[in-house]
Parts: sequence; C-alpha cells; structure tokens
Amino acid sequence: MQGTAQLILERARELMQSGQIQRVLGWEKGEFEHDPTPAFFESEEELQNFCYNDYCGANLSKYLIAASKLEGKTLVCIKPCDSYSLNQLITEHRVNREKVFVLAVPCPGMLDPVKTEGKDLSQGERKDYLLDKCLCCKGAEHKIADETIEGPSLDLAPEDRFAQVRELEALSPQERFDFWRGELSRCIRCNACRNVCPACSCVKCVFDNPNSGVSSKASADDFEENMFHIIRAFHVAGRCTDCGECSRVCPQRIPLHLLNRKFIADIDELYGEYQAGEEAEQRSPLVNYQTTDKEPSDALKGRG
Amino acid sequence: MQRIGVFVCWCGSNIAGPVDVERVAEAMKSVPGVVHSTTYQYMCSEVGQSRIMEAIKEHQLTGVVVCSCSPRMHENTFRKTAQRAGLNPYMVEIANIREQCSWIHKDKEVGTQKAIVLAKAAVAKVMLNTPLQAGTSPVIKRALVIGGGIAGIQTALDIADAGYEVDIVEKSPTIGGRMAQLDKTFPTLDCSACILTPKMVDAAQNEKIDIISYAQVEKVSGFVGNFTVTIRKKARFVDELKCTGCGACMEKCPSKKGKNEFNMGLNNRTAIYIPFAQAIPNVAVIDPEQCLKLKTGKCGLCERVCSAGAINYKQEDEVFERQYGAIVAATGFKPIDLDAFDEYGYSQSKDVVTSLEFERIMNAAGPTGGQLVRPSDGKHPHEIVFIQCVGSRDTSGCGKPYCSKICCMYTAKHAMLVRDKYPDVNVHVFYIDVRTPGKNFDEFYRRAVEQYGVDYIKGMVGKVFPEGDKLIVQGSDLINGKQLALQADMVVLAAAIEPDPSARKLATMLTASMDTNDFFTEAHPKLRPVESPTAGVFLSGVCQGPKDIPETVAQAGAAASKVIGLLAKDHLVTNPCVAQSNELLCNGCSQCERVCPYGAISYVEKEIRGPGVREVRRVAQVNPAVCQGCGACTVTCPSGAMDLQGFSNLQIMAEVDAICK
Amino acid sequence: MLHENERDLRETILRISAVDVRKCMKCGKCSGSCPAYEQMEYHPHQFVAMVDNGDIQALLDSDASFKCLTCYACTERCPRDVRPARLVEAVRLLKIRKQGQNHLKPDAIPAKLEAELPQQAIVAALRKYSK
Amino acid sequence: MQVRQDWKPKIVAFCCNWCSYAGADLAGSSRRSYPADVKIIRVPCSCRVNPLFILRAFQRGADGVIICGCHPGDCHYTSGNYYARRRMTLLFKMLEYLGIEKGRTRVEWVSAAEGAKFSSVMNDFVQTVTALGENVKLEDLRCKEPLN
Amino acid sequence: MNYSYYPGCTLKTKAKELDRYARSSAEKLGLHLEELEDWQCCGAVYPQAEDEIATKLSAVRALAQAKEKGGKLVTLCSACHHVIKRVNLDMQNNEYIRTRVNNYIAPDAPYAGETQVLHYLELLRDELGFEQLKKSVVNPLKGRKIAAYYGCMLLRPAEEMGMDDPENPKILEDFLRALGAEPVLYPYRNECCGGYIALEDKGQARQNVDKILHSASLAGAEAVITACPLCLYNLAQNAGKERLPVLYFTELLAEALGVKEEA
Repeated sequence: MQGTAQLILERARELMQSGQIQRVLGWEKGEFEHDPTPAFFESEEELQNFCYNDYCGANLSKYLIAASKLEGKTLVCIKPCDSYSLNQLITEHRVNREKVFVLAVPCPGMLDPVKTEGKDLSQGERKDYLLDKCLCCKGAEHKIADETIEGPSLDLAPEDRFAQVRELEALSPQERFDFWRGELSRCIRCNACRNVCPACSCVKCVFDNPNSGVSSKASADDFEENMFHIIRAFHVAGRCTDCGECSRVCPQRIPLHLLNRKFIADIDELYGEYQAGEEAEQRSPLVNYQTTDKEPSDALKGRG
Repeated sequence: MQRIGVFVCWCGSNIAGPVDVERVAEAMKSVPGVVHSTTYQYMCSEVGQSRIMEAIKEHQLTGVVVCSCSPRMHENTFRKTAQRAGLNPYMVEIANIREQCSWIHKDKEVGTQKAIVLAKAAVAKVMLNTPLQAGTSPVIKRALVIGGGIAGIQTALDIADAGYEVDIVEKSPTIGGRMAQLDKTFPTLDCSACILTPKMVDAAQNEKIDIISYAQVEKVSGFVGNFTVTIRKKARFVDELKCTGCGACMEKCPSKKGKNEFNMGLNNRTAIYIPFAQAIPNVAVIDPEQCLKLKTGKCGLCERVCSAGAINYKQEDEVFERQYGAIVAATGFKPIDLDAFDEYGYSQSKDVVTSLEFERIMNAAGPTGGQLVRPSDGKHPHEIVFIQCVGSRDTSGCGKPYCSKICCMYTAKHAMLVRDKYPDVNVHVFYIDVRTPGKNFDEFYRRAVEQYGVDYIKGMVGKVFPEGDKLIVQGSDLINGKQLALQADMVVLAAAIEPDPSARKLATMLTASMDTNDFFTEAHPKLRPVESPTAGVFLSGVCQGPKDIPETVAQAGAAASKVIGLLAKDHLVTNPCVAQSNELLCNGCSQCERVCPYGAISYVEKEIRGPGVREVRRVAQVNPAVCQGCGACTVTCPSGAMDLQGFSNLQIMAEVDAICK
Repeated sequence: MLHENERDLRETILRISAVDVRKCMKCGKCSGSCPAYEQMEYHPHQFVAMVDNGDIQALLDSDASFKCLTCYACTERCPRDVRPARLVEAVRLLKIRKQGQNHLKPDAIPAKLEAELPQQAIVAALRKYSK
Repeated sequence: MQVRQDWKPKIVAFCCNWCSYAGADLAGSSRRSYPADVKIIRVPCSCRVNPLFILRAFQRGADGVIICGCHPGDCHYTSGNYYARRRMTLLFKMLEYLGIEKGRTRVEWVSAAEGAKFSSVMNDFVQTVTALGENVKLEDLRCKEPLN
Repeated sequence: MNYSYYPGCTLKTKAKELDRYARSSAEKLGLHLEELEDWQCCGAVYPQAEDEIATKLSAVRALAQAKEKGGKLVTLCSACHHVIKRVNLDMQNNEYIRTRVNNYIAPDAPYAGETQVLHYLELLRDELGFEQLKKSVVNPLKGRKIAAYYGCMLLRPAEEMGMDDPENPKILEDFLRALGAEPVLYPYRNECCGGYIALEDKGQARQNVDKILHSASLAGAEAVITACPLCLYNLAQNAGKERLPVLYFTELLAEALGVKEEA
C-alpha cells in the first residue's frame, strides 16, 4: 500500500505542477491509521497529508458533484468499485466529465475498522477483516479511467451478494417483518446513508423539503422509519451501483444494502441482468420497459 | 384563505335515491375551508348552473366542488360554469357520487357515508388547486383517412367538400373496399357497383383528395391538430403515373395461379393484375409472390407488352412523412375464419360457401358471370340452405359474442334474389332470430317469406356433411319440434364479421382504445359516437362496430363533420394540466426525459437563484404544448422537482389523506 | 312462482351441473346436433329451458335422460357454452340417487350379458344408471 | 389488539382516467356493485402513481391499495402503464420483502369496456384484504382514529 | 423416454388385443410403457356433476402415481382417456373438486393435475412423430382403404380433450397414412355409435351403428379402426344390414411394424 500511495502522490504532484489539474480529491491522514477521511488537496503542501492505506474504503465519487462546480480540473482517486458510481453520476449529468481527471487506483480490499479493532491482524486471514462490501468485490477492473496506477488487487472469490437477500426471502412474512422492524427501528435518522450515497444526489431531498408533503427530519414512529428507507431505496433503484457505502457508514450497523440488493436481485431476475454504472449513458431499467414484462401479479406469485 | 363551495346534485333520484344528499351537504359545512354547501335536483341544468354562479359571487368562492356524476360526464360543464362566474375553471373538482357511489350501493347509509368521504377528498384536493391557464397549439389543415372503403371514401369526400385537403391511405391496390364486392344492396336491391363507383371516381377526381393506395400507416406521433404520420407505399412494380389501365399486361401474363382476392379466392388471377374493372386507381399491380420475373428473373412479358413503359421491376417501397390535423380510422371488416366451425363442412365441401363468396357468385362480374352454379361441379343447384349466425352471438370462444347486424338482411336479400332469378330453386333459411330494425327492413324480410316463398326455419344447424353429391344439413326445427336432415345442393354460411386485423396495430399507433372485440371505442357510446377518446382521432364505419351501408355512410359524414369542425379552427386550446419542473429542485439527471412519450422535456444550463443558491445548473424544461400530462416523469423524479399541474403530488396525497381518515 | 319443491330441485340441478341456463339463447343447435333426438322425449334444448322454468318434475318423470348417449355433441357445438349434457346428467343423478330408484339393478345385469360385451359397458351402465 | 366486530377495510384505488376510471364508471352505469370500502382516486395514467402515494395511504390507515390502468399496449399515453408495471412490481416485491402481506397491494388492467371486470376485481380485492385483516404493519399510529 | 401406462379394465379382459398390439408396437418404436401398479378401473364414464367426488378417486390415484414416476401417463382406451384426462383438468382447475379429492386420498403431496395425460395416438403424433413412425414401418399397408372411427370420447369436449379438431379430426387419418394405408373420409366418423346405450336399448344403438357403417362403406372403406373397445363391440356386434370388419388401430400398427405375430 505504501508503494501505491507513493505512486499516486508522485503522479498527482506532476499533474499539479504542469497545471493539468487544480486539485486532488483523495484521503487525508487521520489521527490513527484506521480513520483517514476524504479530502480535497489544493496544493503540493497540502498533499503531504494525503494517504492511501488499508482503510480508504470511502467512495470519493460523490464529492465530484461539488468539485464539478469549481474552477479547473480535479484529480480523483477512484478504486474499481468507485468507478461504477462515477459512471452513474456522469450519466446523470451530476458530474461534469470534462472537469475530472480520473486516476484509477488499485485496491487490495479495504479493512473494516470495527472488525480490526483490538485485533492482531497477523492472526487470521485478511478476509476476516475486510469491509462487507469487499467480500462481494466487483473485480479489479476500473470502468472509467484517464490513467491507471498499477498495484496489488484483491485476490478473493467474491461471495454471492444475493445470498442474504435469498435467506430473507425464504423467511415467513412475519419473520421478515420482525427482522426489518428490528433493524430499521434502530435508525436514528442521522442521514449518513443518504449523505454518502452517490445515487442520493438530489439538490434537495424530498424528506428535507417542507413543500413535498412528506418531509420528516426525524422519524417519529415505526412507519416513518420504514418510509424513509423504502423510498430512499426506491429512488436509487436501477441507479444504485451496490457500492455498499450506506451500510458501511451507518453508525447503527443497519444492513441497508440489503434493501438495495433486493431491488437489484429483482431487476436482474425480471428485466435481465443490469449493473448500474457499468458504462456511461446506460438506460436504467426503471426508465425502460419491455412490452413482454412480467405482470405484477405473476411476479408476486409464490410463497408468502 | 380558501373559500370553498360544495354543490351536491340529486341527479333526480339517481343520486338522491341511495344517497342522503342533504346529509352530505350538511356534513360538508363543517369541513374547514367550506363556506357554502347546498343541494339541487340537477346541478348540470341551467338553473343548477346559475345557482353555482350566484354562490361563487355571493360567497366569493375560491374553489368549487360539485358532487355529481362522473367528471368524464360534466367536469367541462362545471368548469365553464365557474368561468362564467369569473372563477378560474381549474378551481373546480368533481366528486363522483353517482357512477362510483349511488349507482353501486343500495344501502342508503353506506352510500351516504361514502359520498361524504368522496366529497371531502374533492375538497381536500380543490384546496390545493391553483388557477391554470390553457395554452394554444396550431392546427394543420389536412386530414388523413385510413381505409378506402365506402366509409373512408365518404368521409374524405365530405372533408374535401368543405375545402380541406385529405389523404386516403388504402392497404389494397384499389379503393372500394367490401362494398365493391357486393352484388345488390338491401333493402332496395340496387346494384352496389352502380352506386359506389361514381363515388370512387369523385374521390379520384377531387383535387383536394390524394388517394395513396397499396400503402399503410407505419408510425403516428404528435397530437390533435399536429400529427406526424409515416406512410409506407408498397412497391407496385408499376409506375402509377404511366399506367393507363389498358390491361394488355394481364392478357399476356403467364403466371395465372394467384388467388383472386376480389372474388374471395373463388378463381385465380394473373401475377400482374387490376383487382377489378372499375378499380381506382385503375393501375396494374404485380404480386411479387406470383411474378416469374421477380421470383426467377425470367419472363418480363408484361414489360414488353406495356406500350406506356409503366413496368418497373426495380421499384421499391416508398416511405414518407406527412403532417395532419386530424385522423379518421375507417379500416372496415372481414368475415371471420371458419376454422372453428368445421361442423358446417366449410373446409370439407366446396359447395359450402360464405355469404361474401355467394355475393361474388351472384355478381355478373364475378367468377361465374353471375350464373348461380355449384362451385364443385358447376351444376345448377335446386336446394339451397342458408345458415345464419355462424360465429355471431357466440360466447363459447369459437366465435364473436356480438350480433354482426347485417347478416339477417343480406341473407333475406340472397334468398330473395335466388328465388327471383331461379324460381325452381328451393331456399331454406335457418335462423335464431330475424333482426330487421331499419327503415323498410322488416317489410323486405317479409317479402322474402310471403312473396318469394323462402322457407324460414326457426332453429340451428348442428352439422353439414356431404353424402354423394348432396349436402346433408342436420338441424333443429324448433317450431315444429323436429330434427331435420335436409338434402341441399349448396349451403351458404352467414359468417360473423370482425374488424380488419390491421386495426389492432393502428389502434396502438394512434393510442386509440379498442374494446375486447377489437372494435375502436368511441369517446362516448351515445353522445360522441364518431370520436375516439384520443383527441383528433375519429371513427368511420365498421371499425367502430357492425353496421350496414346507410349507417356507415351516415357515420362517415358525421366523422367528416367532426374533422371539419376541428380543421376550421386555427388554434386549439391545450390542456393546462401538464408537467412542470421546479428548477430550484431539479437535479438535471435526465431520468424524466427518458420516460416522456412525447419528447416534451428538454434541458438547459441555467443560472438558478434561490434562497442560498446562485449557480448555473442543468435543469429540465417542459414544452406545455407537447406535454399531454401523463405524469410518467413525475415519478422518475426523486427530488419531486417534476410535478403535474391539476394532479400534483400534494393534491393526490391530500385525497389519500381524506379518504383514509 | 315456483313451488318450493320445484325450486329446490332446480337449485340442486343448477348446483351439481354448474350450468348457467340463462346463457342459452334458444337457438336449438344442441337439438340439431343430437344423435339421440328421436329417442329422447325431451330434447337437449328443452332440458335447458325446462330447468330454467323449474319444470323439473316432467324431466324426472321422463326416461329422456337415460336415452342420452353422453356424446357431448350438444356441448361441443353450443355457441353459448351452456353444456346441456351436464343438465341431462344432473337430472339422471337426481333420479337414481333416490333410494330404490336405480334404473339398472345389479341383479338385472346377468340377463344382459353377452359373450362379446366389454367390461366397460357394464361399468359404465352401473355408473350411469345406478347408485 | 382490539378488533371491531364490524370491521371494514379501507381501500384506495388509483384509476387511470382513460381506461380504468371509465371502467369504474361503466361498472356504475351497469349497476355492478362492489363494496363501498373502495374509494377511487383519479389519476391521468397509472404511471402517475408515485410509491409515495401508496406508502402514504398505508401510513394513514389504508388496508389495501390497488392501481388500475389500461391494458398493456392500450395506454392512452402509449407507454405509461409499462413504466407503472415495472415500478409497481418492484415496489410491491419490496413491500413483500419487508414482511407486508402481498395481498394488500395489487395492479390490475381494466379497460373502459370492462365494467364487469372492474367490479369483480374490486369485490375480489376487498375480499382478499378483509381476510388479511387490519393493516398494522405499515401505519402511522398517530393518524389512526382511536378505537372506541 | 419412459411413460407410465394405464391399460384399464377392458384391456385386461375383452380387449386384450388392443393392449397387446400397443405394447409390442411401442417396444418396437422404442417407447417404454410401464404399467402403473395396482391401478383401479376409471369407471368408464366421466362424472360430470360437481358433487361427484368418490367416482373421480381411481383416476386421481393413477394420475398421482404417474406424477411420481415421471409425469407422463399414456392411455389407450378412449373411455379411460376421456375420464382420466378430464378428471386431471378438474384437479387443475376446479378448486372445490381438488380440495375434496385430496382430502379423500390424502396423498403425500397434494395432487393438482401436474401429470400430462397422453393418449397412445398422441404419444405417436407428439412424442414420437408420425414421420418417425413412418420410417419404422416394415409392412406398409399399401392400398388398404381404412375408415377411421373416432366416436365421441376422444374428441369432445374439444376444449378439454384438446386432441384434434372435433369436427374435422385428422390424427387417425395421419396415423393411417404413416402406416401406408389409405384413409377414407366419411362424415360419420365423429358421430356417436351409441355404445353406452347398447345395454339399455339395442335398437337405438343399431340405428347409429348402421348410419356410421353405411357412411363408411359408401366412402369405399374395407375396414373400420377404432381406439375404443366399446365402439368396437358395438360396431361389430350391433350392426344391422351394413357390416364391415372393425379393428383396433393398434392391430394395424402392429401389422405395419411387423410385430403382429409376436404379440
């Protein structure tokens, strides 16, 4: 990792010196190794605080919405999984491609500080400490890049990302209800999921808009807890790249990605496999149709 | 502060019977915002409307709720009423307490309670209504008629007569349609060709009419007053402008195995052919399936004999676009396939024919030169059995559930013509009912019985089968309580009629609705019988429902007058209930643009100024003249920037809240 | 007004036959198709009309229901999907389900046996004519 | 949980203006009854129905929500019902995933000519929802009238 | 391909040839028919009444067993086919009947009409293919003018039986052509012979038989084939003045395939 970070820094400095880029979007060292945070670096001096280590799981693509509005080009460090989000944001005109220099960085799989806390990392396998999202890694390939930094990638057969969805589906309706009630009732409406989500990029969220008729700053009851997360998942359905950031940042450890993955699983099954952000200018399955699509009554047939 | 008036209509006893209208009006008085609530026997009447107008003025109403019949019935009426009283017409909402309440609920308590909830929902909605201004869109002064049968021809003639240009698109090589195939017409027995062909010639010679034959509509876009239609004119392999219709090519053509469509396949025609002598345009056409030159490259006889040099084997389909203000569907009908009715032996004996085939056999220009002979052996028949309702009024799934309407009369006509020309032929007609509602119709049928001695048998045939050179017709005679086994020489089946199969595709292109039988649906079954629910699309002839020639001609004229009424306007008032984008909220993500069926949404880079915002953003804009107000965009918009006027998010949620309270 | 008993009989027949007699448009195609027309005192279309009218006793008193060949020609050709054969069978069942009303009594069978008579003829007859 | 003896479900039916609302009108004019528990909201097209409206209805105490539109291929706006079909399929599957009884949501295509179908669909839906009983999983208790 | 096979009671007694020829032919054609265990008589008449449950049980037991054994059940006798096929449809579509029947026989898994019921002729047409059959013929029945007699039970109600066009069927004619014979078309081939009534009213049966045989011989037939033991009995035993040899279709099949003697 040390080497990769060095290569990134060198390249960033060169580009900054040549004036091709105005700033760098990367990760800034934190107090400890496990808490780097996303940051803009406007000068070579500031770049001294740049880091790229095992805890740089954060997806930077969403910050480019703001960067697109700034003067000049921004260099952004994009891991393979982040590249999907970036493509999606470009497709939706939220990020101006012209204003971005995409530096594709390799990723060996990122660690989960909660899993590593108090552990001796030399014990056990790296797999045991990886972020959940890395266990379902989409692969080492970047879907968008201006330049690529070579380096080690994650060597791990990805898990079936729908396994948990299937497990839930196999439960009885009451069990499913109880499961979700148990999870969602812990929501404190901190909005971390929304703020980190690259697909949740509305200039104003309906839940913050007093004129929307559904605004709610804090969930007052069970229903509003459900409502917020169902609607959020629906709004990003067909656009969610399954980057897993929502669950990663949730302070309550609610498995929010299981909502998104349910939509993805259903979309794949009913309308053909679709990976949002695979390439720019894709047509999301929710703004598309086939005359032969399954009827809702047929799609809902079966148990439960 | 909103001041809402509620007006509860009795609709005579239609509403006031199962709903306690006074209680509804009383209950509404306590709803916040309602300042006036009253009832009247007929709100839609002159007096009812003046009461609303007076109340608007007297109570300075800002919104009106009428609890009455369906908004599909009188929403416009009451909008105009409000407008006359100085209120914006879009400040009116209707609570449907007739079709969706009083007519389906017998219990007065239940009906009244539901009416109150529906009224409250309407009040909740109207409180959030905003005054809307309708825009305008221009009208292209040209009409398209699809189908060149008697319906299409008459419609086109009438439109042209009013001075507007009109195109007829006909899928076969000639106009004329089914009527051109008929021998005589009931109840006057005048010759079909004699009354139709002059109209065909009129259409051909009319400067305002462009006949596009051997063509079909491929795509329709746009909206009332402004349709863009893509037309494909199939290759005839004959230059229409050069061909004189001399027929020399037909005499020389060596390929003589094509089924003669005009004679219902009773005889053959050549590969190059003119469908019939009076065809319009009187121009030959080459059937590529039969032509040796086109199939094998060898032959070319027609090209050699054509002195006009009209043959062009290299001709290709021509596809072009035209603009129209109005479109008339006149796609007509065909007799049903009789595959599901093998008990009548149609596929097993040539001497079992359909009525339309019989029409050709009786026609002097038909395959037998008008001689009544059996198709199997050319012998003169002595006993003919007619069977009515073959596939009509059939709910078993084999046929059509409706009455085909014309069969009783044409069967009486056939029976009478046979008896008149060949008194030695005995004619029997199996019937379920004889339906003759029309001027001089029953008299006509009775003449067949009383004067011509046609044997009408009340009953139905179970089976027809050949035995020797006879056909055995086994059926019931319900009046005499017998099962009959008649020996016949010919059997004529009055096959049900169904909409031409091309109509289904056309309906999809026109977004015009169809009923379960694929007949076009009219905007209102009684009050708007020649209009489709899709604005600017009109209906003429059997494509809307079974009808005979006089009815078809009457409907064709009615459709034409509706078209003329539309084309006479320079501008149309557009529906103001269209989508609108709130630029302050728009993300510019383009999701809405992708679902818009009309291409009404575009994007601009724009400086956005709002509370705490000042930046250039990409935002959606809706063209209100093109938007039709479906609302597809509103649901794709996650931020709620896109909303639909008249059916806004807040309005619909207010209705939801009121209903669930 | 139908007598209560007739009404019950009518209801029973309608229930066990699952036939909607009101769908009949009285065209007579069933009777035009029936190969046992001459043998049946009441013809298929009459079964439909008589059940609709509640005129059940006459049907029960007649042996028409035993003359039906159950060949389904009426059912096949009915343009209204009325299925008269089911009504005939319902009438027959109503007759034989009454105690002692078996049309074919087992002890009458031996007399009817012939060398070539297939098994199914006896099975069928028992099923159709007795309970 | 206290259950009223005479409990009747609350059903919200979103009907597109061109087909299903007209079908409902036809059900009325041909006097084909269905329970008064069904209250219809007119929308221009089934594609106008936002998932928010459906959740809102459940929040306010609806026990069932049904969306009716033109038959596929017959949409007045050509494609609206196709979008609605995808949206509602996915939404309803999500609600099912969250443990909400799937009988509470339904999509039906009812043409302007299908008054009889409209009525039978509503009868059936009311029956289904009645059998499921009160919607307790998805409701905002503040919005509920207290039980007497 | 393995198929469960339901012979039915008559094929074990009076109509042994129908069964024997069918089995030997199937073997020759590579179609493996496995007779169901402990099958019971289907009752020979389809009980049309909604409330007839007990009379449907034997058919359902056979169907449920076939479901276990691969899901395809071949029948041969027209009456058995008619009964089993229609009871199967009831189990698919009629909830009232399905529930009650399942309550009665209490199978391991409730039976809901999953088995596909195939008549032997459908086996030849749809599974083997008449083209294939034609290739296996060793003694083509050249010049033999045969009238196919369908009767009622194979074809009607067509909506349920789904074998062929009820008014103008061709499966037996195509079968005959495949064997090299010349099918004779005659209008009475789908009219009822009155077999059911033979026990009750010989006169009525005779009237029908005469019409059919007259019609067939008028068309030039030298023999009549059928799939139904009852029809065979009736046409052969109750004929009046018109008489024609009446054979099971499987007999001609076995003959054409060269397995008649072995059988």
